[in-house]
Formats: sequence, structure tokens, C-alpha cells
Amino acid sequence: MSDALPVEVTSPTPLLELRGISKEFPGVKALDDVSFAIYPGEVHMLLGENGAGKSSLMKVLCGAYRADAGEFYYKGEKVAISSTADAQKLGIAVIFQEFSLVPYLDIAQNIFLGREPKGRIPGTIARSKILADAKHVLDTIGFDIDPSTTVDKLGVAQQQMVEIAKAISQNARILVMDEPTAALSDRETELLFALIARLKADGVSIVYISHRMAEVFALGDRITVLRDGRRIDGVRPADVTPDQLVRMMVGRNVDMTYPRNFADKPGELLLEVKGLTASTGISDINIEVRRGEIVGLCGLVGSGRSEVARAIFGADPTSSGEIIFDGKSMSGEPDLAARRGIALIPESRKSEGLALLRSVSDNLVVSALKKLFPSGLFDQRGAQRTSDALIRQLRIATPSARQTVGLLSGGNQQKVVIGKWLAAGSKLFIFDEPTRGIDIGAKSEIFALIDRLVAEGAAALMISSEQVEICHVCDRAYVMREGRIAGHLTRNELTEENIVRLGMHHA
Amino acid sequence: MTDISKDAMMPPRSFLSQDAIQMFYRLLAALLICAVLAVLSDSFLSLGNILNVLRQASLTFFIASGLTLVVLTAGLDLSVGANVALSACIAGTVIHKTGSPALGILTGLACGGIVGLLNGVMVTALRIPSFIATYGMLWVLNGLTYWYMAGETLHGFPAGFRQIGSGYLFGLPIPVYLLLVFLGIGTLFAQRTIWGQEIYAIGANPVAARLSGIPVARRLLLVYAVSGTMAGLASIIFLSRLNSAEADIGESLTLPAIAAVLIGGTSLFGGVGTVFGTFIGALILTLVLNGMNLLSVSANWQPLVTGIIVILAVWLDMKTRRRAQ
Amino acid sequence: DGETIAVFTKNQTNPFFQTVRVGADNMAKTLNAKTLQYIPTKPDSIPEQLSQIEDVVVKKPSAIVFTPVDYKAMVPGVEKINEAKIPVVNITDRSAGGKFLSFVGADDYSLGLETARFMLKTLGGKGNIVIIEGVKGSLTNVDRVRGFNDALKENAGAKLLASQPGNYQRLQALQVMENLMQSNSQIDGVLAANDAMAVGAIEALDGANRKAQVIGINGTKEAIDAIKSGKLLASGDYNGFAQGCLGTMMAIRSLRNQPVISEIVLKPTVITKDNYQPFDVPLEQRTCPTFEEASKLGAK
Amino acid sequence: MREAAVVSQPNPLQRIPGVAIVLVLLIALFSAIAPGFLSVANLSNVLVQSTILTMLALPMTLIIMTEGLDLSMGAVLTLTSLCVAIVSLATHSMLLGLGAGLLVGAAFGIANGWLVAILGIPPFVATLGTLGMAQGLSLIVSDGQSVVGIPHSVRDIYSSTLLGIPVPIVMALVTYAAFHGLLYHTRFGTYIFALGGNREALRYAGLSPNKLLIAVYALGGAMAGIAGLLMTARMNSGHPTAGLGLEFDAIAAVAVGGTSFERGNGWLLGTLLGVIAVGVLRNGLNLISMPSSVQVASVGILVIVALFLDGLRSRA
Ligand SMILES: Nc1ncnc2c1ncn2[C@@H]1O[C@H](COP(=O)(O)OP(=O)(O)OP(=O)(O)O)[C@@H](O)[C@H]1O
Ligand SMILES: Nc1ncnc2c1ncn2[C@@H]1O[C@H](COP(=O)(O)OP(=O)(O)OP(=O)(O)O)[C@@H](O)[C@H]1O
Ligand SMILES: [Mg+2]
Ligand SMILES: [Mg+2]
Repeated sequence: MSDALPVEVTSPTPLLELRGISKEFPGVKALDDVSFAIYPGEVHMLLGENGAGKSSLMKVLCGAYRADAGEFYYKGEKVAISSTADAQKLGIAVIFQEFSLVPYLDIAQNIFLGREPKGRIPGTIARSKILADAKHVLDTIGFDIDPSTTVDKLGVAQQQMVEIAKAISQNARILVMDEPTAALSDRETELLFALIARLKADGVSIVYISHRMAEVFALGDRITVLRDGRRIDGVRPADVTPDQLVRMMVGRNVDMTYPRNFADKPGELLLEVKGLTASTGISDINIEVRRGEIVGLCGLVGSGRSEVARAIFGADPTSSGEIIFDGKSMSGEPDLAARRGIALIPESRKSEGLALLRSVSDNLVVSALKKLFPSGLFDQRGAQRTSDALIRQLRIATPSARQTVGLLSGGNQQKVVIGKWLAAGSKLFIFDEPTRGIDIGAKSEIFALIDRLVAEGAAALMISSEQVEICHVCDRAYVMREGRIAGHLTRNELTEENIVRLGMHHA
Repeated sequence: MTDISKDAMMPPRSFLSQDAIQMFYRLLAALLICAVLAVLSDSFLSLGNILNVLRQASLTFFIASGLTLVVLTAGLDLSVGANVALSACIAGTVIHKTGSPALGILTGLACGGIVGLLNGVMVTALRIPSFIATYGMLWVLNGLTYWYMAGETLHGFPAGFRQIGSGYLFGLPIPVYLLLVFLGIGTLFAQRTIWGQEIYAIGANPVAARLSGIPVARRLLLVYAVSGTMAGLASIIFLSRLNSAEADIGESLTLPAIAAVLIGGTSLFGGVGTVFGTFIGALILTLVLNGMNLLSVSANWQPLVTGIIVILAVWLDMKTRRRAQ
Repeated sequence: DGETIAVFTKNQTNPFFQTVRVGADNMAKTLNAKTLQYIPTKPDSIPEQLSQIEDVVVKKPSAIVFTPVDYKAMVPGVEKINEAKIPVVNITDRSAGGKFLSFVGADDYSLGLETARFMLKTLGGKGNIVIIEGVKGSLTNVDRVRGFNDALKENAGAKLLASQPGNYQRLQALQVMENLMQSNSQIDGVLAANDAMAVGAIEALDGANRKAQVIGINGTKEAIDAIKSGKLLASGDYNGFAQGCLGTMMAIRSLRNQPVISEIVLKPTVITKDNYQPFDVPLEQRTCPTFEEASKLGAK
Repeated sequence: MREAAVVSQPNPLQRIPGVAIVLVLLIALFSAIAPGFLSVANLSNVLVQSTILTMLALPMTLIIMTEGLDLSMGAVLTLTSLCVAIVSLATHSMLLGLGAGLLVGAAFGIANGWLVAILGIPPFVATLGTLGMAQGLSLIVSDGQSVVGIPHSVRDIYSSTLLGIPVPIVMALVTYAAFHGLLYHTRFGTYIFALGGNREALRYAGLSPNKLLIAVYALGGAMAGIAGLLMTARMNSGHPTAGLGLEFDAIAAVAVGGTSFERGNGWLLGTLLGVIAVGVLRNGLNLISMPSSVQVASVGILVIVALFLDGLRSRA
């Protein structure tokens, strides 16, 4: 522990310490001799690029993965954590990056899964108690919802809140949050931050993984940076600048201003949406996108941005309105849109973007099959060549193009989803939260990529919940509210305040 | 967590593709069965017997090859056997009525194909899970066939037509040539065409496939129609081989075909498997039944042995195949 | 007049039961009665036939003509019919219990015995023989195969090579035969427990360019054609038509308070090249034995 | 969070699957055209006939909710029915027979669970394999013959009544109540939802999905044992093909009843309605003497129509 930080005098021994943790997956050394200490009542930020091993380390911590090597010390005493039960006994609770919710159970049952209050008859559950307890926990985190709602009815943000409630309810001493805000809107994020402050005051230690630099400085008491499965350094937020952190994470300098060559003169009209209405809850949508520009689509979670994207792409049926692409009216299934040159990078890469069991190569060429093999005859080597080129171009961290895509880290998976549309040579790219769960290095690469695409004559429509990104990157933006376009912001008007003002209800 | 750590223990991908290794194991198993049978029965290794095995395997293979495509899309077609029965009966009637085998063959294939297409429509347009849709179809087809045949048997077909099922060419039964042809076509289609790739993609994740611009509904229609048409082909082979057709021929064909697909390493979850594997699967099944006949094992043991083989084959497959969680 | 007779048969797929049903329909029409056919949707399904009995008991037909899908398992069903006081005639397989007005059937044992005897006579009392059995445990199969075996025992020169089941199915019989031909270079005679299997065996022999004498049982149209063309040596006449029509006749007669014959066991006829003509007519044109002819059979 | 608060409450009407509509329509239709359909005797018939299928379809619902399937149920039922017959014949004891049936059924269930949970074999494959084994064993222990002469105590199970209600109906009702309580009011039931919905969640909660899975399949096997007793009682004999194919009827009933094959979305009452709908359809068609070929097709059409209606409603 040579590189351990000077520790606060009040708590000389860490609450929990991991020493020399190693974990290998086929072809990947996910963790290599990582040591990590958590002190009582601190918020410990864990940073690193996609695939750096953050989630893996936390899964080892909570007993979900068994480490190949390494030791655990709880309050200075050596302990074994070989199952989630062990970890729970030590007071460790985790909010996972992937949800651990059961869709057809209600919120209360999900929160207390495995810890149900016993009913009078053995084996049964005290229904009124579980509901009351759940209500109590939900109130603690400021989430106002009926706990007997089944989880399948909830949106992503709401599910994330339930996930948080579930972890809180365990009264943990150590709470791990793996990118908890990735799916939250600002309102919920604020609630979460307030909650974190309260927990901290109660002496709960929090390990917090995030790709959002602002959060790192707003919340963190201490920062540990991982890179390629190794612990690079541990620092205090006061002692570093964002740039330094980024350099630690990626091992080189990264420009975080997302420089763009804004189009002074937008190109010809590529996409024109007129009065689009769909049963998914959007109505009278009017949007224009020209070649060479990046158009933002912002608004609160649930304002219908994804629905607009899906309707344009033909993924949802529309009831009225017109979509004119490249001068011609268009209506039909996604295959038609794709053939015409529209690309959709969907909101959920795992369920909508990737065939997780197939290889990186298979996923990269799937949209470009017609283009790459005009004869209709498929050739594995040709596919391999194309995907190797894309892997290099996008810097996808994978042992080979043959690797199963489900084994890549989230950020690299996202790159694969984008890569498949590059291969297809699309003209209009619709990005739905393209940087969700993506590290800073990858983020700037992706923005650079989008910039290059539009510079070469393509166009982009970008949905993002991170208003900073919209403001930095977009030429102009539409703001949505309750399924309608609430306003349009030109390059000069594009500020976070304006977005919020237009997007808020009854502004 | 044991699953994940077990996964993690598996060897990394080697240069040989996973599928090739799987196929190698499977061939090895088939050869092993052959070796055991050759030791136990002197008649096993005779040319005649080997041709027998191939010919018997071919009928299962025709049905199972189309089914493989369906299973690759994570679907299932339980109606194949009933489809064979109906197609055989209709094709047989056409041959009887018109005297033209060619017309009969076309009708049989068309009938099979149309039934398959209807399955496809139920799965795509009506969005009924394939397992249930084809189970419903199975009974509808049975009802139709029973009504149409009214307990009669069709029999006695022109000699030329009968050659397809029972004739020889250069010492090899004609179904064996057909088997090789369709094995080739099936493999090429699945592995070497973009349609094949799209089918794998659909099986692996239908939602992602649709959002990747694959016309999922059309491909599924194609796959079910192909499966139906292959059942139609099997009905023609059946008709010409047995020189007759009756309403109940289908029932005993479905489960062996599914078993062949599974033994052949195609995953019911879709996206994994090959037509060649199905061929080996059909071969292994046939070999075992053939062996039991040669050794005069009571037929009471057949379901038991088949059951064990199916489980064993899939288990070994999983042991040797590395999967993402 | 106008009685409704519920006719139960085992399945819709075996041509034999079609002849039974046509026989019953014919007789009912002649006697101005009506038939209702009950057939399990899954061939030979015991639970389904039991359900059908229960449903029919609610419907109360005048009488029932009954073929049990399984002669032992259907006894509770028959008892239900008895309880409901619906007169019932048993045809084809003799039920192991219950009260019947009358039984009409063919004697499977002597059918097996006589057809096998005929083949062995043709072969000169010697040769290598294989038996292709039907569904294990079914009454017809047990008795037919017993008949085959007893005929073989009478001929010291005949050697039984194998006795394998083909489950009354053409394809299975064909494959079993193909496989048996591999382990046995000389097969002189094939005793098949029904016609479909006999024809399957013939296809296998043809395919291998081998010759053997084959016999079947049931006297189906297909078998008659095969006998005509010389491919099939003989088929035992199981006479479904007569079973159906006589069964129905007994049921209606009893309803009309006419005398019935309590047991008719149809004599086995071995259909061969020399006597097939009366069987070579469409089902509908066959004639039913008269009551007097039937009494003679009953007096056997 | 105002914008997120508009969660639609589960609308009970929306949960009525296609089968409920179909069932009401069928009952109305047959009451009108089939004389005797509405008689107490006939309705009791329909219900009694549905009991064996109920016994299979209820545990099948749970198994399907775990994203599983049990194709071996029909064959295991056949085997347990034979066991009941053989053991009660040998010992003259109905209870010993039932015990044997339960034991063999549970053993097959545990084997299924073991194959699925521990060896990780897909349920379809594992149970297709055990289907073959159970069927083979049935043929082997019975040598293809019926087993008869079993004591009357077995038969009485099927034919006697309790407070004027036929015992099989009582058994089915008790079973339904037990399953309902189990699924909706116990921890085990909660975990069944999780087995299909999110197995990882169970692991993180420190529970063993494998043990739970084995328990679910074992329950299925044991229920096949009880159904085996009913089957033997019904036939007053054991028969090596008696229950073949029943598993598909059970699966069809579950599917018709609105249980989906994904993510643990199951509905127990729907299954019961599904079973009854199949029973009503068969019974009604028999009463109006529909030609058998139409009856064959009818169940297929029922399945397709019910699922189509379900699809329509879920999309609406
Ligand atoms: N079950 C697994 N099998 C094989 N490889 C795995 C598995 N889980 C993770 N990996 C690999 O281990 C490495 C670390 O992954 P991990 O999920 O810990 O990254 P991360 O830092 O959380 O990234 P992200 O920010 O994208 O979530 C990656 O290369 C990933 O592909
Ligand atoms: N208030 C809500 N009530 C119920 N479900 C909601 C609500 N808001 C959002 N959802 C769910 O979350 C999904 C995402 O919402 P939608 O796509 O309309 O919003 P968006 O503006 O695209 O937001 P996001 O930033 O999450 O993509 C919706 O399809 C819906 O299922
Ligand atoms: Mg992660
Ligand atoms: Mg969205």
C-alpha cells in the first residue's frame, strides 16, 4: 500500500480494504493487482475508461465475481468474500449498472427481494408490512410512487430510482453506485445527490462510479483511477484538475472541449419532418435537418425524444404527418429507412443495438451486408477486413473481431453500435443518448467522429440528456416537452438555461 | 455466480472457429458410434447397410434442415410432420388424378411451402409465438388431412416417380444425392449469403436486427416458407419411397427432426448452429436406431436411448462451447 | 325408427376403422337409423375416448357400438355406459369387462395362424422367416403374433430370424426390414401384423432387389391391389365392414326388441390371388351378411 | 417528479386474456346449440375431465414463468400412473401407490431441474430427453401391456364424491388454491417471478436460483405423480401410452391463458380458464356431434385465436 493516501486522522483503518485483486476473463485481464480502500463516511469516486475494470472490481467487492487473487480486510481484519451473502453480511450493497429488477414483481417485492418480512403462515409474506416498508424507503429517496406498481410499467429513470431504493433499504455501511445517474434526469439526480449527502452524514461510505466529470468534483472525497485493469493512482479532488484526471484515465491528453467546425453555411435539406404524430405519444413534430449540421433534440426524460427518433426511423408506426428524406417522402419499416441512408443508434445498446452472443465482427457488418456484398454472397474474410478497419478507426477495445460482443465493456459496445452504421455508409445519423455510460476519452472520440461525419456531408440528429454536450456540440437544437416540439434554439441561443426553460413544464 | 466464473475458466478462443471445433466433436461422436456398432455387429460395416443409414437419415435431414433455419431464428416449427402428411396426401392425389409426377411434385412442394408461409404469417403478422402458432397449425393440418383422406390410403405410383425415393444412380440411392445437394445448398445459404447472415442476426436479437435495418418479418416469412417447402420435399421422398400415403405418417417424423437439429448443435435460443450439424445429428440418430435393429434390441428401449442421446449431445456441446453470459 | 347409434372407433388414420365406420353407416341407413361417429382426435388416446364416452352419456344416444382403444383401460368407460343403461355392442377388440349386448369381432389368433400357415405352405414348410409386429401390448397384435408363432412351431423347417415391432407403421416397417436384411442374407418369408407394414416390407425388399413372400392382415384395398399384382402373397381378412355393419345391426335389433346374437366371431378368410374378387369392390358396395348368415357364424 | 408520476395502474380489464373472451363465447354458443350442455351432469363432466390437465397445467405455468418448459410431463404422468398401478396392485394400498407415483414423479422433476439448473441444458432439450426416458421406462416396466386388477380404493378416487362434488374436482380446486397461495403469497412464489424475470437479482439477493429451479421442476414432477394417480383411477388400470402428448395440451392451456414465455410474466387463473376452455370446446363439439376431423382442428384454432386476441389487446 505504498501509494496509499495520507489518511484522515480520525479514521486510521479503512472500513474495507481490497489488496492485490486480480481477475481474468478469457482473453482479458480485467483486474490486475488492484488495491482499494474505503474509509467510513466518504464518497469514493472510481474513475476509468470503458473497460478499465470498474464494474468488475465492484462485482468482486460484492461477491458477485470471485477474484483470482487478492485479499479482503474489514476494519483491519482479514475476511473472505466469496458470495453476495458474505458481502451483505459485511454491510455492502450495490446499485448495479445493469438493473437487477424483476419486471413482473411490484416495486415493494423488488426492494425486499430475498428479505421479505415473514407473514403469519410460514413461507408467506406480510403484505401490508412490505408495502409500508417500501413506501418508507421510497420516501427517503424522495420518489413518489405507489409501491405496488409492477416494475415492467416503469421507465428507465424510475427503474433506476427503484434500484437505488433497493440498495438503500439494506441499511448498508458501504454503498456502491455504478453509474447511477446515467439514466436519471436532472431532477432525480438532485434527489440522489441530496440523499448521498444524508447517507454520508450518517457515516455510510459510498463508492461512486461515473463518467461525468462534474459529479466527480461535486461529490467526491477521494478518487481512484483505474486503467486497463490496473490501479493508476489515488488522489483528492482538490489536488487535481479535470485535465489531469483525464490524462490518468486514458494515459494521454484529451481535449474535452469537443472542438467543432461549426457549419457556417448549412448544406441542403436532408430530413424534413412535417406534422408527425404517432400513438407512442408524440404529436405535430416538425423538424428539419440539413447536411453538414448536428441538430440536437433535448428535453426532459419522457418528453418523447426517443419516440421521435423511432418514428423517423420507421420503428414505430405513425398516424399522421410526413417524413421527407433526401427529397423523397418516406414511410415504412426500419429496413427501408436504413436502405435510404438513415441510421439509428438506439437508446439501449444491449437490448436494441447488439446481438450480444455474436461476434464483434458480425455486429459491425450486419447493417452493411448489402453494401459490402452486393452479389448477395457473404464472405467471412471480407467481413473481417471491414470490421478490423472499424475496430482500429473507433479504437474498440477487444481482443479480436471474433470476440463475443456481450463481453465488451459498455462503452466499447456502444462503439460497435455506431460502427455498424459507419460500415453501412449512412447519410443521416440519429443518435439516442450516444454517450450514455461512455468514458470521457471515448466521448470525445465519438464527438470527433460525429463532427467528421457531418463535415463529410452527412447529418446528425442527436438526443442527449446532458445539456452540456448539446450546447457544445450542436449547431442548433429542438427542445421537446410532453411529446411536442416546445421550441427551437439557434447556435447563439443554445444555452443550458434556455433548454431548461423551454423543456420545463408550464415554463 | 458460479456460472460466470465457470464461463471465465473456459479456454480463450482459438484460431479454429468455435463452430468448426463443435462440428469436429460431433463427427467424432458419429464415428465412435460407428466403431462400436462395427464391433458389435458384423453386418454394420457392409456397404448396403451404410447406404441404408444414409437413405434413412436423408428423410429426417430434409425435414430437419428447414427446421434448422427456423430454430436459428429462435423459432420452432412443430407442424413439420403434419405438413409432410398433408403434402404427401395432396401430392399423391394429384399424381393419381393427372398421372403427372412433375405436377404432383410441384403440388407437394407448393403445399408445404404455403403451410410454412401461413406459419410465418402467424408468427410475424399475428405475433403468436412460433411454438404455439405451429402447435395450433399442427392440429389444423391434422384435421384437414384426416378429413381429406377419410381413413383411406393412397398407393401405387408410377415407376418413374418411385425412382426418386427408391432408385439408385451409380450404386448410390437417389435420396443420398438429394441429401448431398440440399446439405450443400443449406450450408451455402446459411453461411455464405447475406440472407443467411441476417437469419443468424435475427435469431441472436430480433429487436436489434430490426433496428439494424434487416427486414425481419420478410426474412421470417422466408424461413418458415423454406421449412415448409422442405417438409413438402420430404413428403415427396416419402411418397415415392413408400409408394403410398396415409393420414398418420407425420406424427412420428416431428420429434426425430427436432432431435436431429438439437443433437446437431443448433441452439433453441437462436443465432447458433449449422445445417451441417443437423446432418450429423440426423446421422447419429439414424445410426443408433439402425444399430438397435441390427442388434435386435427391443424397440421399447428406443425412446429411452434417444432421450439420453439428445441430453448428452447438448450437454457435451455446452461443455465445449464458450458462451457469453 | 330414427334411432341414433353412437359408433366409437380407435382413430381416423387406420383404413381398417374406416371400413368399420362405413359398414356401420350402411347398416344404419338400411335400417332407417342414424349414426354418430366418435373418434379420438389423438389416435388411440385413452383419456380422450373416456371423455367422449362421458360426453355421449350426457347426450344419450339410443345405443352404442363400441371399439375400445385399449381393451383393459376402457373398462371404466364401458361401466359408465352400463350405468347409464345405454345398450352397447362391442366390436373388434373384446373388452376385458363391462356388459355388452353382443360382441362382433374377428379372431385375431386364427387370423394370424391361418395366414401364416398359408405362407408356410407356399414356402413348403421351411425357410427363414421374420415377423414385423404391431404396437406392443395391443390386443390385436398380441393374438396375431401368437398365431404367427404357433404356425411357425407347426413347421419344423421354418426358422424365425427376428421379431421386431413396426408399430403398425409403414415407414417403421420399411426401415426395420431394411435393417434386418443387412444382418440376414436370406429371408424367405415376412409375416407382418398388418397390411401397411407388409407393404412397407415389400418396398424394402424391392429396394434391395430381394425376393421374399410377404403376408399382411386386414384385407385393405391396398393389400388387395398388391395381391392382384403378385407382390403380396396374402392378407388375412379382418372384415371391418362386417364388424361395423353387424355391430350396428345387433344394436338396432335389440332396440326394436328383435333377437340378437350375443357373439359373432367372423371366420378368418385368407385373401389370395385366387379369391380376391369379392373384396375388390368399393367399400360402399360391399354387402353385409344377413342376420341368418350371422347366426351361423355365431353358432360356430 | 411530476412527469414520471403518470404510471398507468394495472387495468384489470387489460389483463383478461383472449381466452376469457373465447371461453364466454364458447359457453354462450354451446348453451344455445348443444342440448344438455348446461345440465349439471354435463358441466360436472367438463370439469372432471379437465382435472388431470389442470394438475399438469398449473405447475407448467410456474415452469414456463421461469422461462422453462417441461415436455416430459405427459410421459412422466404415464410412468407414474403405471407405478401407481403396479405398486397398488402389489401392495393393495392406494396410499403406497400414490407414494410411489409421487416419488417417481418428483425424481423425474428433480432430474429435469438438475439438468436445467446445474448442467445448464436448455429446458426444451433436457425435458425432451427425459420425455424419451420416461416413455422408454413406461414401455419397459409394463412390457407394453396394460396393468389391470388394481384395488378398488384407487378407482374410487376418481368416481366418488365429497359433499356431492366429485373428488377430482375437489382435488383440482385444492390444487389451484394451493398454487395460487404459493405463487402470489409466499417467498417461493416471489422467487419464481424472479427466476424468469431476472435471475441475477436472485443471486445478488443471496438466493440460489439453481435450488429454486430444481424445486420448481420437482414440483412439476410431483404434480405429474398426483395426476398419474387420477389417470390410473380413471382408467382403473395402468397403460404405457395413457398420458403421451398431454404436456402439449398443458402448454397450450398455459399459453392460451395468457402466460408469456418470457420474463416471468405468468397468470395462474388464466391457465385454469385455458384448461376449461379446451374442455368446453371438446365437450361441446362432442355434444353437437361435430365430425372428428373438425374436432381435431378445433383445438388448434382455439390456440391460434386466443393468442391472436391476446396479441391484439397487448398492442392496443
Ligand atoms: N463476464 C465477463 N466475461 C468476459 N469478460 C468480461 C466479463 N465482464 C467484464 N469483462 C471484461 O473485463 C473488462 C472490464 O470490464 P468492466 O465492466 O469492469 O469495465 P468498466 O470499467 O465497468 O467499463 P464501463 O465504464 O464501460 O462500464 C472489459 O474488457 C470487459 O470486456
Ligand atoms: N412518466 C413516465 N411514466 C411512465 N413511463 C415513462 C415515463 N417517462 C418515461 N417513461 C418510459 O421511459 C421511456 C423513455 O421515455 P421517452 O423515450 O419518451 O423519453 P426521452 O425523452 O426519449 O427520454 P430518454 O432521455 O430516457 O431517452 C418511455 O418509452 C417510457 O416507457
Ligand atoms: Mg461498468
Ligand atoms: Mg429516450
